[in-house]
Order: sequence, then structure tokens, then C-alpha cells
Amino acid sequence: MYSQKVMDHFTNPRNVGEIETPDGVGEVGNAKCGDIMKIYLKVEENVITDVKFKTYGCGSAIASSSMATEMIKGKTVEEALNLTNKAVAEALDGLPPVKMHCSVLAEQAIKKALQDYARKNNLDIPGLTDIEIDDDHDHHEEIED
Amino acid sequence: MYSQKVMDHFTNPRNVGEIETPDGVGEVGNAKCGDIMKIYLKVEENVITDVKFKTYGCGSAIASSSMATEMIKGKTVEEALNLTNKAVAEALDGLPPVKMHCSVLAEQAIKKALQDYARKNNLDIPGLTDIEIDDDHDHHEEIED
Amino acid sequence: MELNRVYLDNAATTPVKPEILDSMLDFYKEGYGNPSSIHSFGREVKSHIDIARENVANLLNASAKEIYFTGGGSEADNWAIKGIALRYMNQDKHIITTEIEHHAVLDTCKYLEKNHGFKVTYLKIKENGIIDIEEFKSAITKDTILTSIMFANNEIGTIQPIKEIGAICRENNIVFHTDAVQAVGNVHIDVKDMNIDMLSLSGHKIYAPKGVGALYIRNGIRLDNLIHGGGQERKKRAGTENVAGIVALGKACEIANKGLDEHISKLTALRDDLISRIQAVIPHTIVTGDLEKRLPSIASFCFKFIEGEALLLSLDLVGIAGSSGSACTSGSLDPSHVLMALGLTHEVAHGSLRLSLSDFTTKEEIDYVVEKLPPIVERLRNMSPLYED
Amino acid sequence: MELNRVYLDNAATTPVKPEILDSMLDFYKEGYGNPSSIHSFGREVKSHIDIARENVANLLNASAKEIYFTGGGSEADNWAIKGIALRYMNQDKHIITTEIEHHAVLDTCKYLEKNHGFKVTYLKIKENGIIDIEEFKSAITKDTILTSIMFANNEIGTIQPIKEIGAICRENNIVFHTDAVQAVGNVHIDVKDMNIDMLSLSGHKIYAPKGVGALYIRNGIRLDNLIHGGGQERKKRAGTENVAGIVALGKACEIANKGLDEHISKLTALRDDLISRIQAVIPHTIVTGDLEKRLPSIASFCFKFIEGEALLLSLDLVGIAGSSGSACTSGSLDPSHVLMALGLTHEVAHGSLRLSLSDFTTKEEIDYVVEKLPPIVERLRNMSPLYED
Ligand SMILES: Cc1ncc(COP(=O)(O)O)c(C=O)c1O
Ligand SMILES: Cc1ncc(COP(=O)(O)O)c(C=O)c1O
Ligand code: FES
Ligand code: FES
Repeated sequence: MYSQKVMDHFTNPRNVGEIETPDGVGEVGNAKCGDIMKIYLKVEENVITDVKFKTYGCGSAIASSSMATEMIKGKTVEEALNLTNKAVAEALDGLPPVKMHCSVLAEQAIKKALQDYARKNNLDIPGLTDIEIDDDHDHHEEIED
Repeated sequence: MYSQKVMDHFTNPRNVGEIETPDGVGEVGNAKCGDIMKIYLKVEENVITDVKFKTYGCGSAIASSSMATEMIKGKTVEEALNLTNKAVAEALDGLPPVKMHCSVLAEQAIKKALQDYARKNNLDIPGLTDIEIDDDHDHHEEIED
Repeated sequence: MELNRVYLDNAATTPVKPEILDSMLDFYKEGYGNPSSIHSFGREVKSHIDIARENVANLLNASAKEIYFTGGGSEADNWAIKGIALRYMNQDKHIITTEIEHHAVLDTCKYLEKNHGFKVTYLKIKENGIIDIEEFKSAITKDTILTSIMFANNEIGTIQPIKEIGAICRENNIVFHTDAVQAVGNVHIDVKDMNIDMLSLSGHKIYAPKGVGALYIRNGIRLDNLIHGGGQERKKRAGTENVAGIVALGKACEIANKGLDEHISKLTALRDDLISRIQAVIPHTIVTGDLEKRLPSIASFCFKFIEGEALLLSLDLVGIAGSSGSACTSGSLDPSHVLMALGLTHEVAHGSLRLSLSDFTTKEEIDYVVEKLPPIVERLRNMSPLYED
Repeated sequence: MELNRVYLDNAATTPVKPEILDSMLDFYKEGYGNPSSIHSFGREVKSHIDIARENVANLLNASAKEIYFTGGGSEADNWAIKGIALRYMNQDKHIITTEIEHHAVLDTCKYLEKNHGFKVTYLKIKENGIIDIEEFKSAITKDTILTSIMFANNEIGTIQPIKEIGAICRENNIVFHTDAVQAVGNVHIDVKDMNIDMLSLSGHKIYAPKGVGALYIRNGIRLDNLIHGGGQERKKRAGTENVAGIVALGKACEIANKGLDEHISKLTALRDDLISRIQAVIPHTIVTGDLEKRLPSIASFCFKFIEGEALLLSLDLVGIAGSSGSACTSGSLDPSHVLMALGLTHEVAHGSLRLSLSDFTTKEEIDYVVEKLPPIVERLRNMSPLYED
């Protein structure tokens, strides 16, 4: 079901944890849906120098968090802003269709953290304010014995 | 499905054929139902000296004809009259439930032949005239591939 | 020549081919879990079901997502018919079928008539066993929601004009279901070309085991579930999948697909040989059903003056397994509805014999039958009060 | 200690026992015909089906003629419920069931509500997973024709008061069906003593293969067929019999019957050991469902702050197969309806784990799980934003 990349990032997730005094924090998802992703950013001179995450969710949510944080580390705020869930999923060598939304969570958590960073610093980052965070899960059938 | 006795009487039926100048003939069943049994009797001094049958029907109808004719050969008319389908079936070591009516045919064919004999000879055999010949088949489900 | 067992009742059920049996055995072993489970045990199983689905689809020129596995041909027939009927029962209520369908179709239609107020037209067949297309056309009313006509008959092997029927149904916006349980693997089927909306098939007629089948449902056709519940078969047919059976069915379809032309030419030759030689040596013989539009696998006869069960029993004694639509095989009153629909008299219909061939059937076996059958028929005729030679 | 594979998902499906596999293999081989055929090939098969039927009946204290084979548990459930509903739909239309039924029951009831105008009462459960008998009694109306309440639940293993329910149904002239798919072979069942009118069971939960099951129908209960057609199963369930599957199911019931007391005491001990040790070493753990009125085979937990799929995946990596009612296993929104019916919060319900035991489960495997599970839970909790230690 999962690629080796997914399994690798699930078993050895990069950047797990919290940042004590973050420059931006973003949290998406909710416990009701079984997934919460929280991303902490350290930004220095428009560059993301450190990033950590905590995730409550399925294997692919954890792997997506790990991969997404890896992908924005050392990048500029604008580059991070351009990270799409597709790119995360591709970097993981793909995700099963029902699990694509887990990568969406990662994209959104990063955007939320960047919004938080922009708000705190009164920055006007082009293309940021008009992001709509859509928390909707896909609905899929319950499978049973 | 069938006992060895049934198979023996089916493969080597006794008394198959016709009698040229019979003293009594009885036919029961009809082609529509897939079974016709015809019994020919030779009677001398109230004793059945010869008996033959022809049967169009299933294996158990043929075996019943064979067994029933064996059972009345050399018997008196009254003894033959007392032959029941149960006795025929028992002599065959039993018949499957859906095939019991084949033994009924044999009983009835003999009775009809005896009736014919009695009529031809103007005899009044006690218990014979009030026999009801019931040609009904059992209805059973059609089984299919 | 003596042969131990000549099995010519393949239209009833085929033996499982060794390579098909092999393909399924693994799935009973430990470590193969429920295909809906997430762990690796379960995942592996899922992919095998997907492969099977592809193989079934390929044989019909369907796409894999149009194939739904069932517990057999009867379930597929019931699902197709009740699924449409119960879904549209508050709208229109007319169904067209034929007099010679398998009981899985016939009894389902009768049930809908009796318990749910449907009207059903049962088309007659001509004496060659095939429906009259004009009669079919004129049976169509504005209330007709479904036509269910079998691809090929199980007793006499006749093949209906499916492509024509399909075209007419499509024009008239009528859902077209065909029971192809006997046809699949024995003739070329192309659901697209033939405008088939739903098609039933069954594993145990094509060398897979009993208790597994499939319903092809054309993309876009909507019908009620027959079995509600878990999310299996994309929520259309609940129940933990008969994995081994499904894998076997897939394998069977793959094999059938590869060897179809060869299968057809080999069996057609054997069948024609059998039919013509039997006809030549046994007088008072009727070959039932069309000689051309017939499955390669089915030879069917009526021998006058004798009865089918006695015939089967005699054949069994020399190791030959066949079947008969005679009522005496089951102790019931009327011969099969198919033989009656052909317009045969009861008397003739009672003497029916079906010999059905498989990939395993050999020339030697046909020779054996041609040797053994005539004296058996002769012996029974000599016992019969109907026969005067 | 390292173990290769610890399969604790037996409530999903059991492996096939070697002796059961052996019992069925013959039936794929050549020479085993259609059980409805007259020749010797077919006759032999029939007698094996009869023996299987006896064995199933014996396990339930039913008589053989009350047992009908089906294509699995879901079909049995659908048949029982639709069979009664569609038969009496022109009279009364009220059905009672519970919130925690398997979807084979639940979705069937919903279908009848939505498409056929039935009224269905879904009984709630108490926090121990068991219905309130008084609530059941007061749900009964003069229109109630059917009660369908599961014997034991598949996710949390709780056993309902079947005998009491049966007595109440009998008093009120209501047909009582129970889905005993999980219970059969795991607890003592006596359909007579318990006043059960219909009971569903499935092969692949008791070491027989998937795709075969049975419905017990008490002598005298009348219901519509789900699958119409041929005369199999005394004309109540058409379709060529899944002979190998049926033989296997019979064998499985025979084995279960012989070893039932031993099975129960062995599994109960292992289960209790597992539950108590896990509870002792992993904080924030909830055992779902009643501790006493539960199947010997099912241990079920919720671990707070983590999510079930991640947990299953981690267990799979160390060779342990379990299952979870977490919605994330399937990418859907809500955790299973059973966990929700227990009154758990979404957050807690998402962290569910079911470990289900079989006759093959060993003390060593339990030890292995008790060793491996705590650090896995700990690791996931440490990644969770909900967890603060
Ligand atoms: C309680 C319960 N009912 C019904 C079923 C359905 O049985 P089957 O999978 O054989 O269709 C299952 C398991 O799958 C079950 O656990
Ligand atoms: C034409 C036809 N339809 C349907 C069926 C039923 O299929 P199954 O036996 O798999 O239920 C059969 C054979 O049994 C058949 O020959
Ligand atoms: S003669 Fe018809 S069943 Fe015996
Ligand atoms: S977090 Fe729920 S499916 Fe991934």
C-alpha cells in the first residue's frame, strides 16, 4: 500500500518535535477526524532555518509531515509557500488515493505557520493572505470484516 | 442412490418380454409422465405360471417390474393380489423416497392384469373389484445445473 | 477399448484444472488475511483480486471496474434482475425474458410477478431453440425496463442472437442482461460490440470451483444491491471475498482467453463427430436445438421410446457421465421446461440425453461413447412397451 | 525473542486449518460432479454435503434440515432480514436491531427503510457495549415483525443477552434473527434453548475458507428467497453448491464442537492475560466493551492521543497483525459506528486496536505483543500534539 519512501519517513520521521520560541506555528486538522498536524517554524532573514512538527494521524500523515518539513528546511518563505501537496506526495513516491488528503494537511499546516509568521511580523507576503484553508476530509467507505 | 439389488434387477431384469396369448394384461402409467408399465400373466388353476413385463421408465421402474414379476411367479392369484409396493421396495433393499411411486406402478400393473384376468374369465375374486388404481406421480422439484 | 470414466457432463460442472487449483491453494494458507485489512497479509490478497478482475474483464472486453464478483451464476442472475426491478419498481414494471432461461432467471421473474406486481413476457422459441426477433420487438412496451435473455442454453446449447437483441435494447433504452454462464469460455463475447449491459458468469463451468461467479455491470448502469453490507466490491456486493475462488476464476478466464480459438475448433469438431455418428447409428434420434448456432461443448439428443434416467444409469455403469432433462431423473412430472418449449411431446422429451464436452475430452472418449451408447439404447428400447421394431 | 509473524486479526479472518484444507481438496479433483447430477460422480458429492449439514446443525443444537448453506455471513444476514421483510411488507413494517450491528445487517435495514418504507429501531448500547433489555421491550410495537440482534460484536467482542431477547421475541410473536458470525465456535450456542429463529454464521471466522456460510432457519419460519432458481438447498437457496467450501465448513463445525470447552478456556486465559498486562504497562488505555460478557477471542483497546492506522502500521513492521476501527485506516471521516455507539469521543475512538486470538495463538505470541506494543504506543504519543506527558 505505501511506498518505501513513505515507510522510511514513517519509521524514521525527520524533524519531530517542537520549537521553544517559534517564529510561526500552524495547526490544521482536528481530533474528530483523527488528524492534527502542528508545524513550528524558525525563520531568519526570510529563510526557514528550522522546522519541527507534531502529528496525530495516520502513517501517511506522519510521513507527509516529515517529508514536507524536510522540503522547506533552508528554503525561503516564498519557496515554502509554493510547496504543494502534490509535490510532497511525489517526493514520497506517491500516496494511495484515499491518503492524498494527508499531504494536503502538510501543505496547509505550513501555510498556516507562514501566515502566523507574517501576522506576527506584520509582513505582507504576496499570495499568502488569500489562501483558503480547507479542512475537509475526503469521505470514503468504512471497510469491515 | 440405488441399492445393489436395484442395480442387479435393472441390469439383469427378470421376465422381460411379452406373452403371446396372455390370460391377463395390465398397463399403468402414461408416456406423458415418462412411465408405462405393462404386465402379462399366464394363469393355470389359479396359479401364476408365467409373467412378463415391458416397462418404459426409470431405473427403479424397471427394477420394480423385474422384482414384482419374480415375486408373483408361481403364486396364487390371491397371493399376487396381496403384493404391496412396500414389499417390492423392501425386496429391492429400499428405494429412494422420490422413487417409491415406481414400485406403486408395479403393484398397480399386477392388479390391473389380475382384473383383466378376472374379467375375461368372469371370476369374482374377493377384494379385487374395489381396487382403485391411482396413477398419480409425486411432484418433485426439477433440479438443474 | 475400455475407458475408466468418461465425464461428459461438463455443462453441469467442469473439473478444476490443476493449474487453477494450484493458483488458489496459497490463499488458504496462514498469512493470507482479509483483503480489507490494512496489514501486509491483507494487502497482498487485494492485489490478487485485482488481477483476477482484469482477467475476467479481458475475456469479455469489459473494463476491470465493471466486474463484480459473486457467489456464483445464480446470485449474479438474481442480482441483475432484482437489482433493476426493485430499483425501478415505483416507475415501470415490465420485463422481457424467454421460456428457456435457467431457473435462476425464470424463478426470479416469477417471484417478481407474484410478489411485486411485475409483468413478465416469456418469449417462445422456434423449433430450433432460438427466439424470433420480430416477436421480441413487438413484446417491447413503453413500460419495459429490462430484457434478460440467455446467451446460450444449458440443455441444448443454442446461442441466441445477442448482438441484435443488444442493439434493439439500446435503441429502446431498455437495460439488457444476459445469462452467459454457459457461453463464457465457449464462444467469443464482446460486451461493447454486443451492447450488453449486464452479464452473468460462473466459475464452475470454466474449470474454476463452484461457488464463485461474477456480474459484469456496464459503467453507468444503476441497480440495487442484492447483498448489502461491508465495502467490498466497491460497496456493491458485500461479504468477505471468496479469495481463492476469485483467484481461480481469474485464472480460468485468463486460460480461456488465451486458448479460445483452439478450444472452439477442437470442441466443435468433437461435438460434430459425436452428433453425426450417433445420428447415423441410432434410429429414431432427434438432435435438439440448432446445429450451427450452438455451443461447441454441447451435444443433445432425444432417443424415442426410452426414458432418460434409465439411460443415464446404464451409461454410468459403463463409466460415462451425461445428463438428461427427463423428469424421471428427479421424480417430478414434466420433462424440463426447455425441452417442452421446443415443442417436443412428453414422450420424446423424456428420452433426452445431453453430452457436454470439455478441454479434457478426447477423440477416444467420443469413440467409446459411440461404441457403448447404441446397444444401451437398443436394450432399453427392447424393454419398452412403446417400441415396436 | 523474535517471532516472524504474529497474526492477531482472527476476527477479520482465520487461516484455514490444515485438516480442513485436506477435507476439501478432493472436491476440486476430476470425478466430483455437480451434486444435483444423477451419475455416481454427483451422488458422492451429495452425501458429503449432507454430512456437513449435520455437523453445522450439531454445533447449534439444530436439526440438519434447518441449515441452509450460503455464500457467506453477509448473504445469510441479508437473506434473513430481507426474506422476512419482503415477505411481510404488505402487512407490518417495523424491525428492531441495534446500533452496533455489522454493516451486513445495518445497511440492509437502512435499505429497507429508504427504499421499501420500513421503520427500524436501532437500539443504543450501554457503555459496556450491551443493550438495555428494558429499552428493547419498550421498542416493541404491534407492527414489529423482526428483531435482528447480533450474538457477539466483531469489534469489541461483547455478547448480548440472546436468551432473554429470544424469550421476549417468542412471547411477542416476533421473528428473532441473530448474526452469530463472530460467536459461532467461540461460545456455546443452543438455538432451541435460546429461542433463536434464524442465525447467520460464516466459514472464514472458524478456520474454513471465505465465501461460505450458513443460515439456520427454524422449522416453521417462512421467508422469501434471496436467491431464486435451481432446486438446491431444498429450493430455498439456488446456485450450484460451493461443495469444497461446504465440506470445509462442516469440518470446521465438527472440530469446533469437539474442542469448544478447551477452546474457550484456553483463549479466555490468553485474552485476559493480554488485556491485564497491556492495561498495566500502557497508561491512558481504555478496554472497550464488557470484560466478562465478551468473546474469548477478542481483546480491544483504545490508546489515547494516537491514531489507529499509524499503530497498525507500526505493529505490522514488527510482524504483528491486528486491526482498528479507526477511520484513518480507510481514509473516511468517522471511526467505526461501534466505537461511536460506545460513547467514546472521536479522539479516543481513533486510537482503537483490536487483537483477536485463534486456536493457533500461543503464550509466546502474547508475550511478544506485550513486549512490542508499549514502546510503539510511546513513540507515536511522543509525536502527537495531543499528548503531554
Ligand atoms: C458480525 C459479523 N457479521 C457478518 C459478517 C460478514 O460475514 P462474511 O464476511 O462471511 O460475509 C462478519 C464478518 O465479516 C461479522 O464479523
Ligand atoms: C445457463 C445457466 N445459468 C445459471 C446457472 C447457475 O450458475 P451457478 O450454478 O453458479 O449458480 C447455470 C448453471 O448452474 C446455468 O447453466
Ligand atoms: S418411472 Fe418416473 S421416476 Fe420412476
Ligand atoms: S490522517 Fe486520516 S487518513 Fe491520514
